[in-house]
Amino acid sequence: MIESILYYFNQTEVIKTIVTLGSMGLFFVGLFGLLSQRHIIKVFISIGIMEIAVFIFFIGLSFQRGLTAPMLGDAHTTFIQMNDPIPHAMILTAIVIGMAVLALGISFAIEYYKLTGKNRLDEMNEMKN
Amino acid sequence: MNIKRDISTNAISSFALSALFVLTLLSILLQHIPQKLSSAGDKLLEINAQEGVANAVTTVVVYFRGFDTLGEIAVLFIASFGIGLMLNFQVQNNQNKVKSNFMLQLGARLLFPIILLFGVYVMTYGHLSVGGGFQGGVIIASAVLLMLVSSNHFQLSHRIITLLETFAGVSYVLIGLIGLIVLDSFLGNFLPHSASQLGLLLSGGIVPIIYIIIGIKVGSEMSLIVQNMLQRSDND
Amino acid sequence: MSSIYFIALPLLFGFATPILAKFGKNGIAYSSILLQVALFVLSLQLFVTMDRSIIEVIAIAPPLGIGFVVNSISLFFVMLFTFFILMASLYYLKLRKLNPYPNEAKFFILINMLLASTIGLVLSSDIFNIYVFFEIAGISAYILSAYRKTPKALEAGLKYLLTGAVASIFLVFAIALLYLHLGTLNLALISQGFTALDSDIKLLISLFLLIGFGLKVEIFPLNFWVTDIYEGSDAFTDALFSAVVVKAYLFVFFHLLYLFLPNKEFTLFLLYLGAVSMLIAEVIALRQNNLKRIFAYSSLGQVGLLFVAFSMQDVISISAGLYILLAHSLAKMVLFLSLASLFEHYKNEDISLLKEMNSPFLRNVIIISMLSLLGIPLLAGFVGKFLLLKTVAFYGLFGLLGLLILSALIESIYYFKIIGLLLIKKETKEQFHPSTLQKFVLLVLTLGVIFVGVAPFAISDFMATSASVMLDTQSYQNLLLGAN
Amino acid sequence: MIGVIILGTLMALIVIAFVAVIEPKLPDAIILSMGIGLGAVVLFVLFQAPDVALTEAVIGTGIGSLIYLMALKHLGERQ
Repeated sequence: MIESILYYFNQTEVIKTIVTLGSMGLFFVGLFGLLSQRHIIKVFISIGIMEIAVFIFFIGLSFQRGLTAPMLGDAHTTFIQMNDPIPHAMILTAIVIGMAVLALGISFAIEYYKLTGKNRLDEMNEMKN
Repeated sequence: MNIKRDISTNAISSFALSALFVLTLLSILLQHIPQKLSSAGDKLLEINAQEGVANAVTTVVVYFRGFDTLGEIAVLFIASFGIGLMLNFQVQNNQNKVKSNFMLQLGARLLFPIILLFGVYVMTYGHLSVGGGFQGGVIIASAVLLMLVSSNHFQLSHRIITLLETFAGVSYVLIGLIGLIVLDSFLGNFLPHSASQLGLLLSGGIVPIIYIIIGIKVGSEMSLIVQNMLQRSDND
Repeated sequence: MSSIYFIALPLLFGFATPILAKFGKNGIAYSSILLQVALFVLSLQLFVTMDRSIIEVIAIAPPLGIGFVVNSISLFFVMLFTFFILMASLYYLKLRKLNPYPNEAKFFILINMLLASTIGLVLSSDIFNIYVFFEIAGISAYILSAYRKTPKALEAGLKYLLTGAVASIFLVFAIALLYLHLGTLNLALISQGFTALDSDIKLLISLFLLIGFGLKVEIFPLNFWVTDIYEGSDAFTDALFSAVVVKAYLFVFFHLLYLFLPNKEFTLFLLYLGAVSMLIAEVIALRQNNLKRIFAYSSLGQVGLLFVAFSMQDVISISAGLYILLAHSLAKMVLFLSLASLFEHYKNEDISLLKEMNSPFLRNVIIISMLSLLGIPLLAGFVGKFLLLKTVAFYGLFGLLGLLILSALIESIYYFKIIGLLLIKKETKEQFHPSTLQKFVLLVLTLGVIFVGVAPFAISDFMATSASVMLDTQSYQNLLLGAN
Repeated sequence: MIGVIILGTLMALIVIAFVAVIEPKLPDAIILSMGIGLGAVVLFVLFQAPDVALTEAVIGTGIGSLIYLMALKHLGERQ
């Protein structure tokens, strides 16, 4: 019984369905947070959740069961039967860029708070109308 | 009472909106789950051995798609000085800083060289195993963070960091330009490299050199970000 | 000469600036100008010597690696961006005497990064590379708009950054879907494989690209934040945003759209989106009092017009779009740069400034560029608008024609209001004269407006070639894939 | 086996993320968001992407949490 359940979940198709459902669930949570939360830290957390959801979606769907990580090791001496390295490289780039943008945004928010004492998006109304 | 009802209507409407959006998304995505197809990455894996780099992700990041990485370095560079510009850094007086106790200082001082060594290891072995310049650079920055938090007098020399940063950035672009002149392709691998060197520390031509340069750049910029964030004066 | 220098040299300059800054501020300013002059000359030289489209290889050949495509349309934008950034830097040389940016070396780094990234966006033929340049241009723009560190500027920067972060998530999502379904990042291969995809996925990818780029190119309904950013930032930065950054994003969006178009209905949707966007922007602009805000709404209107022009997918309408783009960039550059001087001198950003100011030269260039934006004959704006309306009428889209004419009428109401205010007899006798260099820059730009208006046939061949190159996706694919 | 672990991790991630988003106390929300990063690291390891996992652990979770904590220190806990 348990073995058949485990076997069912190990099929590549089922794993891909799970990843799609799960990452989109995470994306939903991030989007909900972005629309409903107004505190600046919460907004950044929500954006981070959306980002991570897209990363998991991409890496998870490009993953093939039975293939190894794209690097040589003790057991693998040729570049065959390996996972696609391009998604890994892309997500690596995207993670670093996302962090840079987050740090910059937080530094804007800190300076803005020091000047005006506002830390919520709906309070920001320095402009007219 | 009124405000509370406003918040909950807002929450419900945004919940419904995002649920609608994501359900539409799911209904399309679940019908079209991508199948395994021969992608550009597989072709890159086939020619990867020629570069003599054991970690295929490193080859892709530093060489095949090296231009993206140059752009990424530029993003970090801009973000780092943008943060420096925003939280304009002043050497603050240490009066209102909590004095950390002896054990913390001793532990931090003991751990600092070990973390530093680990960072350098991750950086230099990026072409052979997991890791590389980005990860190694950030590990070095975390060692700096430990010292900044624990020690009362530790202060990064602004001049040395600037020098390192400039050196790394300029030499990255210059290596690319040498490739343009020698091989007629920007960032071309002009140093000797072959499949027979696979797994050696000195292998892969320009790949490990560029990854170490990236490590220096990322390490110095992350350290600056960390220092700026920690030492933003609280008084105003 | 290679087109890589357009990216490599500004990056090199940017990376080296922290050390160069030790030798003094003027050195940085002049060497930055020198670099931009060199790049502009290089782009002219490329333009003169170019006889066919070429491809530049980076690291390895295109289907697997990244390549730059140099053809007449991308070269048009390269020349445009280097020219405008050079003009802005020259103008800033005098502006900094009055009110320099703090920590000036960093300001010059940002200008050069903006140059490198917008050129990279236009030249690159790899979709992930486009994402990286998208982010560099974005981050430079966020910092530029928050540079003054006043509450307004910081709020503008923060809003810009938040929308930009959301835009980049959707862009990464679109790229991930493209890679998962087609297994490639190369634009030519994506373009070939895209037609075979299921229509739902095609629509989803195009929608994500529209959200990602739409948040950047200021199209309705994703432009709710734009005017705040124009108001919060300096007028000088607004000139760069309006003339360079938005134009780069706009070109890349339509370049991608032509290469992988989901279906005919999507372009029709974009067509009406553009027209509605223009109408709404012009209606709201009527009620504004802040000058930067008024011109921001006018920029939104022009972006709507450009959407209409580029969505038609016809050689004449695309060349009309290129004329509008050129005329709008020239005019907005003149407007925002002269406003930057006026704001510094009179310390007033309201519409009442126009009554107060007394500067014949600035008044004249402002009036000329506004008349050009309106589409008065013999000025640059007329050519594009005329060609566009002709094409719309040719295709029998009379509803669209009505919308465009209605918004042009509304636009003329507030433009003539502003021109009327400018022509009032001034009370103050004391005249404000910008410096010679500033006059020179504004004069060059205004002469550009007049030249394009009087002699559009001088560049019409080039515009038509560019438009047909932009529309001809087949030869783009052949160029990219044949190189291997 | 791997399928069940992925399923469990994703479900836990969604719950943690939801709590992190609606949690009114900011310090708790930040700690939970670090948990999301760690869960993503586990998933990346399962997906045979060790490089991405290391990057997410070091950059996303490490420096990211530092930035959030600094934001908390300067922006105040008032919701």
